[in-house]
Amino acid sequence: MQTVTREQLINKAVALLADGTVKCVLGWKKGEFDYDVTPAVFETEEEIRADFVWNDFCGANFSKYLVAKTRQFDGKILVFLKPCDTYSFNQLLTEHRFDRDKVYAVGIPCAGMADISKIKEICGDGISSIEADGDYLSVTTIYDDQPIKVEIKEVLAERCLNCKSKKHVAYDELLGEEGDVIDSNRFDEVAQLEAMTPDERFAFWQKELSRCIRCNACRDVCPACTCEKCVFDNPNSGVENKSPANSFEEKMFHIIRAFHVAGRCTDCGECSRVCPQHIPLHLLNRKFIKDINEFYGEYQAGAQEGSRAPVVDYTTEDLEPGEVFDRRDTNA
Amino acid sequence: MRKCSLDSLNAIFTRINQFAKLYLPVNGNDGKAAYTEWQEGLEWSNALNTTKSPKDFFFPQTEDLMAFRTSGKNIEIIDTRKESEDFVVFGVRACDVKSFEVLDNVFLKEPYDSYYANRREHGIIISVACTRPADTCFCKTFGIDPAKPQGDISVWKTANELYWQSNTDRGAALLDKIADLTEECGTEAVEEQQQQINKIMAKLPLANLTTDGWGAGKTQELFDHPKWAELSEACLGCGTCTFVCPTCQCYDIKDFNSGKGVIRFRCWDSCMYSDFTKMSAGQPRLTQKERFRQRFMHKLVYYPENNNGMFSCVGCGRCLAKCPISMNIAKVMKTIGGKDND
Amino acid sequence: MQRIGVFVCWCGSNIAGTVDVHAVAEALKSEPGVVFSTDYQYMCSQAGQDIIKNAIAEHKLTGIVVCSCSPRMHEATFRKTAAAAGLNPYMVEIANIREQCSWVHKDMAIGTEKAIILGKAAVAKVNLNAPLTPGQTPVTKRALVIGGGIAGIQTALDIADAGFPVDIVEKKPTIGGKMSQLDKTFPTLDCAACILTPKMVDVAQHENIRIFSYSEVTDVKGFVGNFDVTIKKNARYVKEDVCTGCGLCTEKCPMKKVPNEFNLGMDNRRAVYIPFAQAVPKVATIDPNACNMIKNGKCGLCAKVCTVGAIDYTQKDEFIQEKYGAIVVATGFNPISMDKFDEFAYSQSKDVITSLEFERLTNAAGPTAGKLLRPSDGKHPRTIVFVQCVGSRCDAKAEKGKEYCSKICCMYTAKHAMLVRDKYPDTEVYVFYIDVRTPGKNFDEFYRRAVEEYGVHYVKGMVGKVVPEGDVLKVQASDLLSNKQLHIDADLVVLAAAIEPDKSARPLATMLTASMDTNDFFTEAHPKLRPVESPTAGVFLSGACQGPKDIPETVSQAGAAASKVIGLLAKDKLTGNPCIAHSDELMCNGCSACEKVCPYGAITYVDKEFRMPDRTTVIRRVASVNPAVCQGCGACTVACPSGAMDLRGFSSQQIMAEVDAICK
Amino acid sequence: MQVNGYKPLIVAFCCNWCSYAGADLAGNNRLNYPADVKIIRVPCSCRVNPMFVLRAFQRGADGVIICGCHPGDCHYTSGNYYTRRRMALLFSMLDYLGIERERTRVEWVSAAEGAKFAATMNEFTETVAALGENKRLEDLRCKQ
Repeated sequence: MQTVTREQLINKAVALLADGTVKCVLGWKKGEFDYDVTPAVFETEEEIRADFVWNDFCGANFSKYLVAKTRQFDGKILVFLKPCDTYSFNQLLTEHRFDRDKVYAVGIPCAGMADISKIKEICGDGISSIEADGDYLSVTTIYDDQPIKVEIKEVLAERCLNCKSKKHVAYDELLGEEGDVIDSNRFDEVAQLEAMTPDERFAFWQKELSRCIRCNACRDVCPACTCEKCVFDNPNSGVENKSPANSFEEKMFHIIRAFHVAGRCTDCGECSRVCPQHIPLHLLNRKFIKDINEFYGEYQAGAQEGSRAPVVDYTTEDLEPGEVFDRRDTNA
Repeated sequence: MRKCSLDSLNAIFTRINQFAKLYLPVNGNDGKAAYTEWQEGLEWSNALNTTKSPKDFFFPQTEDLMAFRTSGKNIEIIDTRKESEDFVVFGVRACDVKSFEVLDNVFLKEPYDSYYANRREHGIIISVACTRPADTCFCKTFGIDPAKPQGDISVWKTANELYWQSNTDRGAALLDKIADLTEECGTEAVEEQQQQINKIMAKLPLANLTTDGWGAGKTQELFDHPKWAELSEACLGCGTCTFVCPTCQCYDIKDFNSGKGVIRFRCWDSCMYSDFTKMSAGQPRLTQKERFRQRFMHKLVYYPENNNGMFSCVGCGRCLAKCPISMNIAKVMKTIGGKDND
Repeated sequence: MQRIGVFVCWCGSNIAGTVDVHAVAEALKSEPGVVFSTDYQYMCSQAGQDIIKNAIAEHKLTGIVVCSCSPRMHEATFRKTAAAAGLNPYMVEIANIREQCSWVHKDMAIGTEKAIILGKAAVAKVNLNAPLTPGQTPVTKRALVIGGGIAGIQTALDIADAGFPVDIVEKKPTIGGKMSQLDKTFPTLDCAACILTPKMVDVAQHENIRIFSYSEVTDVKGFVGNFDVTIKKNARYVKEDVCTGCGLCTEKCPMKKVPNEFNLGMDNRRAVYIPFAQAVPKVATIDPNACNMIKNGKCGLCAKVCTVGAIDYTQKDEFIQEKYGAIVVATGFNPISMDKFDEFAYSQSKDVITSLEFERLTNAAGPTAGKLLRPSDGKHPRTIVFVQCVGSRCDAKAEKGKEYCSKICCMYTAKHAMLVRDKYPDTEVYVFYIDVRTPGKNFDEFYRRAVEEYGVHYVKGMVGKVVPEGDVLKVQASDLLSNKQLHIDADLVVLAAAIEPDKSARPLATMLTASMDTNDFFTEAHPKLRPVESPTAGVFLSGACQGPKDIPETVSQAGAAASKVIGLLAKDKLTGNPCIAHSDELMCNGCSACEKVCPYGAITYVDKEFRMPDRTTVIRRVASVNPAVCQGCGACTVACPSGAMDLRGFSSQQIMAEVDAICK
Repeated sequence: MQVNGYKPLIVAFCCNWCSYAGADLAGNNRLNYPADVKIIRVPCSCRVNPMFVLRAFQRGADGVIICGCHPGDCHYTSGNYYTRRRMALLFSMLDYLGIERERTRVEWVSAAEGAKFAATMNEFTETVAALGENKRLEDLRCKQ
């Protein structure tokens, strides 16, 4: 259950608009159904009172929008940030991607976000409404007479099941209670893959990545992918490519994308959330995070503004590329 | 009309597979349905829709057009077209069947697309009625009846049986080939199901969505509508909506230099991309608002203008389910279209 | 589209012996862009270069590929050839078909096939080359010499004599280095002090030379012609410009038991000291680790006795920033530690000493005033055993000592043996050796005199063990020539310890971005052709920091380094390397990844106004590369995710074109 | 080098200052290694972008080796330290995707180590030849 209410957020937004602290508000807007929440910019109290929502489907991470929106608007933007969003926020600041002075960040606690596809697996298609009910969601469908009770923790998004932190690492103001960094099991799945044979791993990824349709949703939603122009879109880069023409191109895109965000990826999980083909893309990014932690010491991108990512750093005692495997083989 | 028991489905698939490749929705390792080449042991998915539409069969995401083999300074042109053999696509929903008509209007008119046509000629479509439409479905808005899906053969699935009806000669010929595995039957069960479906359709959240305010001749009125900016505000500019869409038909032609030669291929393009239709003078649609507008104006205004009022949306609901920021054609139609939508 | 000429060199039979050069020229003719292709016996010869020049003119070539020896050999040559014919020199690419093809493959068919592929890669690259123009930077006309031993002194004097200002940074309180500790020098047996100290005085008095003694280099930034150096002047607690070097304080200081490092700890000095009588600068230094006043605030005697008020207990380390055009490394050597050579009982007996300690024992200014006395009991040694190659020419697997020959030990040991026999004819002198190496003018004659005239016993063989027993040292050794075990009761054992680069060299190399070999000797730009230059432009090498060498060799190298420096400082402007990084501002998003990996600090950020596609303007932070500072390593190009950063001459497209051509 | 009639293709990226010179020295000393090894000169090993490595595999390479100065000896001070991190991560990722780890390697070869260069190339080519053709990162379009 979300601990701050929609009303609290609305009141905060309205107050900050009214006293002139901010020019506009980046928030979640209600959709056609109860679960299709859209990020939106609100400029008036009226709009906010009518359409602003805060529920278990407000997964979208607004940090990346700040890059464009701070350029677009004069004056401050109010942005609501869940704990995981604040890591992206810091990382973008580290990379000088927006002007901190143009943002008023309000941290809000998050109890985890629901994954609608998991709800549909339980309740089937044909959902006509979803209402929060304590730790449960009450799901009404056109096929069932009675609403179906679904425990929220059963339908949490993958990234929320493996939540790394309930603590906000950046904000101007905090609503509700501050949480802690969590000792999550987020690397377990990576470790499981590592424990497989190379043939099994190859088969696993071949199958997963073969579904890629190169819609670029993973990249375009990624708060670390803020290049003015992606190398895969740039005809002069030599690697431009628009389609997953074959298994090489599929791998090339995802390996290079993961490499480009290595040390910068905060593990916000947006890539996997938005993938229309349910490819577990976070497992690529998390592999780099796990390796970085193991090879070069614990590092959480975005935990601290201005920190130096391990890929742009070194020590004279670093392990050799060949030792990577010796090390894992002896650990295994 | 003919019927068979669901138990005999495996035998029928085996039979079809003897004379043509058979594709049907099968649940993949992500638990989601995708069209898969049939082989013994695979099971037809109950899922309403596949993530990727069956337009792939006729208009694949990547398709080689020709190749040039280079050796030193010499170039040889190679025809990469392959004679297609007949194939059968089973389990296509009414909306997706309709999408082929939308694509036909584009590819089979002049300039005639022989690549597409070739595939279309060899593809036999077996559609299936939707007994459990989803909240995201709105095919009715475009006059599609999910209880009466078209295609070469229509199929209705009941608790224990499958009912077959051919709509074309090709369909009839195929039914002949499995005649010994099916039996002649009446239409009562199917009619009953159709009524059921119609009842469900009326209960869908988008049951009342209409195309009011959209259609041919609306360009002037809608082009500068003030709501475009707001609607496109959060658009990431990814290609998800266009790539899962069964009717999106834009493509880019690219050259791949393999070192030994050049392969000229086409691949899906998306009007959401900043390099879409980019020319030497630049990109005609400079901002995401304009690119976003293009997609919906095309589907709901320009296409109908060129195709006797036919819309190029079939209400399959894929974009509603897949858009990373949950912006979609239903929201656009309601916000900008006629007041009846409220 | 380029118009490319291909020139395949036979290199006599060096290439043509294993590569069918006609076939290579023929095959490359049909590559895209190639309009001319030929082969010739010696492309680097005048006639060969003329072929290139004529072809450039005749075929209006826009780029050339020379299939020849390594670009490290003749890239510069062919660039000059191209330039002479009016072609931009960076439109030249070399396909290395000698060192990396004909010399490593024996089969003609294989060699030819590979040569063609390497040629194709070079053609593919040159198709993407663009003319490059090097930038120019001014030269700071001042040199820095790091190290004030004989190498540094000679280099500084030569540069200063040519009219350029020079600073010497010496970490010890005085310049002079190891040579100032020596007694006589081989093979002439003239006294080291007699020839060194006048040079030290010259340095002190030279109007173009400044000495920073008791100082260290702590930071080096910049690049050839424009180094920014930070020098840390350690607090010596004595005002250098006030002290007259009278030495009164050094006599009155009550702290008498400080080991005297100048005499290698064989006697003591005071807490305030002047290392030796001829020190330059001749000023006192207070050892803060020994001085009671500095440690506990009690004493202050030296300040009381100093007649000029030079003592300053509050002095702090001082940091000096200076600009230099060139830097000479002359950090010298040290004998290795004898810790790992317990078999010689160095740590057990005072009478087992190193050769440098022996130098001090025989030096008139040393702890015994030049009398050869045993350190343990002050008696005259009657039997002396010299052991050569202690720690030199060791097996790598032994994990002690050095693999290399320390070069100077044979000669100084002969000198020591000869001097002992000369002064004390009643002394038996044994020298144990693996080989006696005496290549040098008058060196072998010198050694033979030691054997033939002075009766030194040279024994081929190694000493296995030295065991102190009572007041004798039991030496067990083998005589390899007579194949006998020897047992000698010696009074003194002298170990010719291997020499190694000074410990300060490694951190200095890092600061200078100069490369070192595995033994921490500085690497030359070329072992034969550029022996006094480091691969890092503007950094030069003088003396033993580059490898073991004796005084005459050091002095000649010092002079050579000086002449290179003079050549550099004589230029008003330097022409840079145009193969450097550059950032595409339209692609750059100002994330700072490139700046973080740049070893030279060549990347800065500027806020620039950009017109956006929607015709609005935004101000964006973008990277900017300083072309004078960038050295072209390319670290930034990979750190940059957007590909905004690329490297001229080695662009991503060029490298990928090479990959493609090779993998065809 | 041939194993069962199959000749591997090895792309070696060599830094200009150490490894390329080391390769030259191998030539000077007439030390043999297979002609399957093709060297691409880069200013520093840190110039090698992971994209180049994948590109080589795409275009038909069976093994990719990156050679640079020994750690601490980089002509540019720190370039090879970045190479070391980047390639450790890249190779680990390739392995994670099930691509044979033996196909990629980083080796430090100084200008003085001609013998090491030749030995490394002999050994690497042998290893790659034993693996057979690169199938897992191939692009069939480049093999037609």
